Amino acid sequence: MLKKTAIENISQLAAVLMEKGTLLAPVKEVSCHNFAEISDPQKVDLKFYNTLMSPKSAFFPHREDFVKYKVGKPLSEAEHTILNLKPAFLFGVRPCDVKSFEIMDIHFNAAGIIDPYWRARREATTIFGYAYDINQPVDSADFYNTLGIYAADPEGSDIFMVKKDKELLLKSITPKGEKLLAELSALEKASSGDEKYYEDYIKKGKDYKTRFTCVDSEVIAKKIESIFDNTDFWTKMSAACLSCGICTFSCPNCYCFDICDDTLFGKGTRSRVWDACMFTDFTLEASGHNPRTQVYQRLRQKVSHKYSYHVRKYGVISCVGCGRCTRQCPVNIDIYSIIEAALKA
Amino acid sequence: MSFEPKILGIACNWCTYTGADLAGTTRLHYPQNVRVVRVMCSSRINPSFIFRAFQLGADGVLIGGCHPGDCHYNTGNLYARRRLATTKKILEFAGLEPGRLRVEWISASEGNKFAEVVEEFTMQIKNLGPQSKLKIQQ
Amino acid sequence: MSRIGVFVCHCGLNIAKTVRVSELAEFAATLPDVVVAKDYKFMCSTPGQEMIQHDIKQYNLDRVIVTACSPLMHEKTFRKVIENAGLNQYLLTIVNIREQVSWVTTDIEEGTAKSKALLNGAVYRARLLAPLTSRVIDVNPDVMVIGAGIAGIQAALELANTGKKVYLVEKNSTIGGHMAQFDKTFPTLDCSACILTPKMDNVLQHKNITMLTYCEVSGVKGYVGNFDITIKQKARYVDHSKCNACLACTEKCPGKGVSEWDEALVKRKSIYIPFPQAVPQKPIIDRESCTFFKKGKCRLCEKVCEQKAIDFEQQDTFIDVKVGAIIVATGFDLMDTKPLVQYGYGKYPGVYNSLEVERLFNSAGPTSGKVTMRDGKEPQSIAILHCIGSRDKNHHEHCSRVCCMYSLKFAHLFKEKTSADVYQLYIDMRAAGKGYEEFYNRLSEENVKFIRGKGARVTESTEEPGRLIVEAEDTITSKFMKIPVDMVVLSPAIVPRAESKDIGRLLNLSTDKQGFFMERHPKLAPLSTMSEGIFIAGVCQGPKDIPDTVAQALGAAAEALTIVVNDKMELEATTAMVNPASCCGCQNCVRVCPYGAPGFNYEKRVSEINEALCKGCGLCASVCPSSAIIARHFTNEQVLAEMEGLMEF
Amino acid sequence: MTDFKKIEENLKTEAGRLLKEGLVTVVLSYGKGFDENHPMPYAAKTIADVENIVFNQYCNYNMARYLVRYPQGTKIAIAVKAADSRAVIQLIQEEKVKRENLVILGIPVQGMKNPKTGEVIDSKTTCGLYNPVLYDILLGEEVHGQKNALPYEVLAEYEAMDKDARWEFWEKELNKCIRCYACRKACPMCYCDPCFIDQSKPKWADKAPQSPGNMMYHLTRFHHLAGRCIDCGECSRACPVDIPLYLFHKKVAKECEEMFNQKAGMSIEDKPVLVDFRVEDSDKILE
Repeated sequence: MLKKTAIENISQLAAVLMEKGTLLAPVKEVSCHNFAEISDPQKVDLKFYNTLMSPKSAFFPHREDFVKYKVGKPLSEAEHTILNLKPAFLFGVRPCDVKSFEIMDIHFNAAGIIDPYWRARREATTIFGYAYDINQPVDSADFYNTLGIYAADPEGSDIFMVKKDKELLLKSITPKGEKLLAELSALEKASSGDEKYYEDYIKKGKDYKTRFTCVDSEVIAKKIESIFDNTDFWTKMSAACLSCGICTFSCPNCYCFDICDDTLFGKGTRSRVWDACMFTDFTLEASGHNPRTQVYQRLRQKVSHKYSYHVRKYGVISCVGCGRCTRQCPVNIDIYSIIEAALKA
Repeated sequence: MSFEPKILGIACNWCTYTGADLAGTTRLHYPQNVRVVRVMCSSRINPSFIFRAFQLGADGVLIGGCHPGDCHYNTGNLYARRRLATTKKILEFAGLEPGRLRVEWISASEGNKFAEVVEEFTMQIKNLGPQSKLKIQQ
Repeated sequence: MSRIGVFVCHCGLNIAKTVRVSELAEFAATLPDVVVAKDYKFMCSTPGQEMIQHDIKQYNLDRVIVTACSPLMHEKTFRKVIENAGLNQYLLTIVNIREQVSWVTTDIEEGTAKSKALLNGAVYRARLLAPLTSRVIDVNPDVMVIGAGIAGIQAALELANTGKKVYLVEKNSTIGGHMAQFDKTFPTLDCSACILTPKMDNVLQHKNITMLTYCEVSGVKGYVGNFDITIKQKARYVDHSKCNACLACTEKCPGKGVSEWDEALVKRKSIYIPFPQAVPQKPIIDRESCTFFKKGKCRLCEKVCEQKAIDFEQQDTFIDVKVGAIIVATGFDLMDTKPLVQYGYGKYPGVYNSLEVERLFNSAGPTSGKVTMRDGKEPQSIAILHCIGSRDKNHHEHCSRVCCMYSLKFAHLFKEKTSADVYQLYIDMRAAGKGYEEFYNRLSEENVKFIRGKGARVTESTEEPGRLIVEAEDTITSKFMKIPVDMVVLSPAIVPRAESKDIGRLLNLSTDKQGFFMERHPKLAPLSTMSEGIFIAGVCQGPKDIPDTVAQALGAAAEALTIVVNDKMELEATTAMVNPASCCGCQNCVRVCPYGAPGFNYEKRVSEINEALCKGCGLCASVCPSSAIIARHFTNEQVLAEMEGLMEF
Repeated sequence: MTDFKKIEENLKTEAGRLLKEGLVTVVLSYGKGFDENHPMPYAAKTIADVENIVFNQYCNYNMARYLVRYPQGTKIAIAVKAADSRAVIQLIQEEKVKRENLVILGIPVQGMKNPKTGEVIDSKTTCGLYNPVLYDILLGEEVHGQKNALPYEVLAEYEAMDKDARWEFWEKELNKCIRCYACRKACPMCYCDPCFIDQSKPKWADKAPQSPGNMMYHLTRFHHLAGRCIDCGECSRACPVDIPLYLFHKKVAKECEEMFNQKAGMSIEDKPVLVDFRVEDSDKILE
């Protein structure tokens, strides 16, 4: 099913979705866009390239409370956080970010460990993918093509959206999307011209080029493993790295967290809070020992995890080439360049 | 009910805490809003203690040390003076009422000054009303 | 999880009157980790202490909170109590609900509420306390006594007689202090010199006393048991190791200086000993008045000195000594009464202050003991004015304590030595000492005129030039009086020595409003100070008479002895330490520490604290940006937790 | 002013010479990034590395940040612009580096640009100086005749605000913080490892990016940098969510200068003001 709406009427669609549940969509902040829970439908803003932070927080919030307890009281009195979720709509997700959810599912929603919080949110959410605007220039930091993702990949979305001039075309991809789209009576029916435009757009998306290097996941995994001990290489790559956490926090695929107990006036909360392997205390052990004290070790870990260990363990690279880490890096460290260099090293 | 502020006092062991004891020994009555933490020297006060106190819901913070020149540790309060002055400027620029943090030099023999300062500061904080800016909302 | 016991003291009604103690104990029992909470009438009494010890065992307590009086009062007591029950003494927390709650409020609601908050803070803090081990240090067996008046002399002799080595430091060129200036002492009227000079000689002869006259303490480092003192030996320009005290030099000297000893009533030589019985009996040169120093020639003293002891090139030198304890006995000054223009001191030659009068009576004084005034005449009528500058809110609130008695003594001596009429103008006659009231009664019978009223003004008589008029209100008859007299004697306020401020600063002694050194506790530790190992005796602590001064000196000697009698001692364990894993190497601690305790290990790039030098102020911990410094017993966590507890309710 | 290309040439020449003569083992300057507009901080260690050195209008990094990374005693050449040189001075004061181990390559420059916004970096976000305060070799002509930039002018608007409005402003700004710590990591004076906020004993604040923790982190950091911040503005440029941290640092720097009569990073003889005191400091500063 394909439907459409004028972009200037997007707030009407937003209002309808808000009636049905929680709407998460890009809003304009001072100098960037970010996904946020919408309380005012007028705030939904699709004039963005990509959001500063990835949409992973929709399923994996920066802080997730698990248990509330009281100091000195038995464990049986502790309260576990139970999510009572309304249906949610994650609106305007770029194809590379949509892809990231699938990779993250491996960790939170696949055999082995099932994270009830991730799963509950994931299941409650309908994803509105949104193709990059192929009529605008690509950002120099992006390299999702390298990971086999294209500007207008509908895969993974429940509903996929492309921009047609001043209109937005919405195509249902999954049965969940189909059902929802059918319910959205505020939307107009698309014409056959729209159908064609949509199909062409998807095709043209393949020619909308980001940076690209031919990367075979097995090859790169092996290569990176082989240069593990090449300290010179990693030192050089990390010479500028400041060890801040912006690359990991903005990354759609980084999922490391820390379990924190915070108490105030005898009332405690146990929560999960994002952590970053670039922080010096990330690997600090209770004994005081820290196996990764050097910047190069930490950068090596990050790159190796995404491009080597993850491949070894799960068969896929844990990176979608969204370019956020490169764009946000205060010193312009570029993981794409590191991969290129690694292949040559 | 009228507003009864919670004030955190931090007093050095040698002067202000002893001075506060003297106020008691001489049975000077003053408002009971200040709860005193004893530290060895006013210089022990880490600026973060003060930020934390306000986060914990203190409506005011009163710091007492020896008079400059009379520090039990020679120069502790001279460092404290600079550090606390800077803390005050920071809180002020953040938008907290500057009157919520007060530093007083009260010697071991100034029980009456301790009582007076507590009385005055409590009034001042009552006039400022509850501190809700930094207080953690539970 | 801790097991905390809370023990709430009623202190009779001292606490229980304005704090509901049983409610406080019930409240404590509801707090997490508190396994037992009790209240009791007197927690510091033997049954109270035994209850705590019993409960420590019965409930297997690992933290004890005593909610009672100030920690400055009984922290040590209760530390002992829990230690004897097998708990580390630093696992005790005292909640001060007496001095800082019950005594400062009349409202039981307020008192109870604040006590709960304070107690809650203590529970938060107690959980995080750690057992600490006291440091044991070597103790230097020697003692330094600063000031060689009667207090210093007595303390020094007492200690020396026990076999301890004493350094007796005196800023003047002789020991003796004010007492050596007096003629008679009240109330017995025995001669001051007769009882003092034998002691001075004892000091000189004592093998255990190193007398350091004409010296000043210029630097103090270290701590109890191990003080490092730097003493400045001021240049005497006479080599005392050569001088044989023939005093030929003083005879020949043409220079004229002002005799400090005789309160500037006469001149003395420029090379001089202050008074005939001075100890040491060796002269010094007063640079200010010496002809050679002023004009570049003379050197008569050098010519007559057979010992070749005169040394015009002599410089100030510095002596370093190490001691285990210090007694401060720096004495007093009389308040300068010149600014009190209403009394005409310094303006009318007939107005004297009390020390000047002491010298007039003294047979070794400027008038050889004859009471004659500056004009050489014997006074026919004398007014003695009490409380000049003391008991006076405009100047010194305190009572100088000895003026009433010495004024009576003066009256007696005036009667004895002159035929003058003597008036006493007093506010109250304070004669609370052994034999004092009797002395007062005796004087009442000696035809001395007592007028209850403070001297208000001294003016010059317009009718009889040179005669003075004392104005006062007789508060018994409510009559305003004008008394014509020849001589007025002022009894100025007794104030601390001007230099005591510097000494206080060097030794970290607090002073009270008047500048007298503060004792650790006004009743229970009157000779100790807040600085461990430093004791005070005599008038530097507050005005007192000779018997009290001597008693304090003996007490201070005993206190000092309790320290130096042992070769080891325990120090508070509340020092700071560096967690090297967190140290960022900024060296802030090294920069700020007044004691040089932190040092930087350049190899490891971290700071390290020499705990022997650390006094536990915690400054380093607060300037440490990475929270690497742990100020034991006042750690960041402990302070933050206590704050949280205090702010909860 | 000497143009960027010329400065780049001079930088390469001096770097090459210093490395060749063995006077230094590393030259801290700027190098190629993934494209022209994205240069990176660069550590040249060999003569071959010198070719990678670049200097253009986007080379705004404060290289002093990297000094503490090298073991004590390493002979380092460092390229510094005006504010950067103040950071070097401050680090010398704090004994994190020794003057004799440094060859300071001064760059007098104006018109540097923020690569994210394209805005010219001026006294609004930095100390406004054009010429390095301390250097051994100057890589261009000193900039003169420029309008005297006043670094604290930008504060007037905020100082004039009502305190409640100012609180609202800062609460909103600081609550944006995602606790990535790029600010402290870009800061040349934030060399603590661990930072107080990473401590678990005590845990000064929550790790989550929420108001209490954010406030504790930033207010304390402002205090830690009081009298030490040299106003290079790198914290604000590193911040992914554009918190105007420079404003607060400027305010604290201004207050410290007024109270203690000393400007951070101007003389290697100075002592950081908050680990120093003067007996004659006035109690007025506490009012």
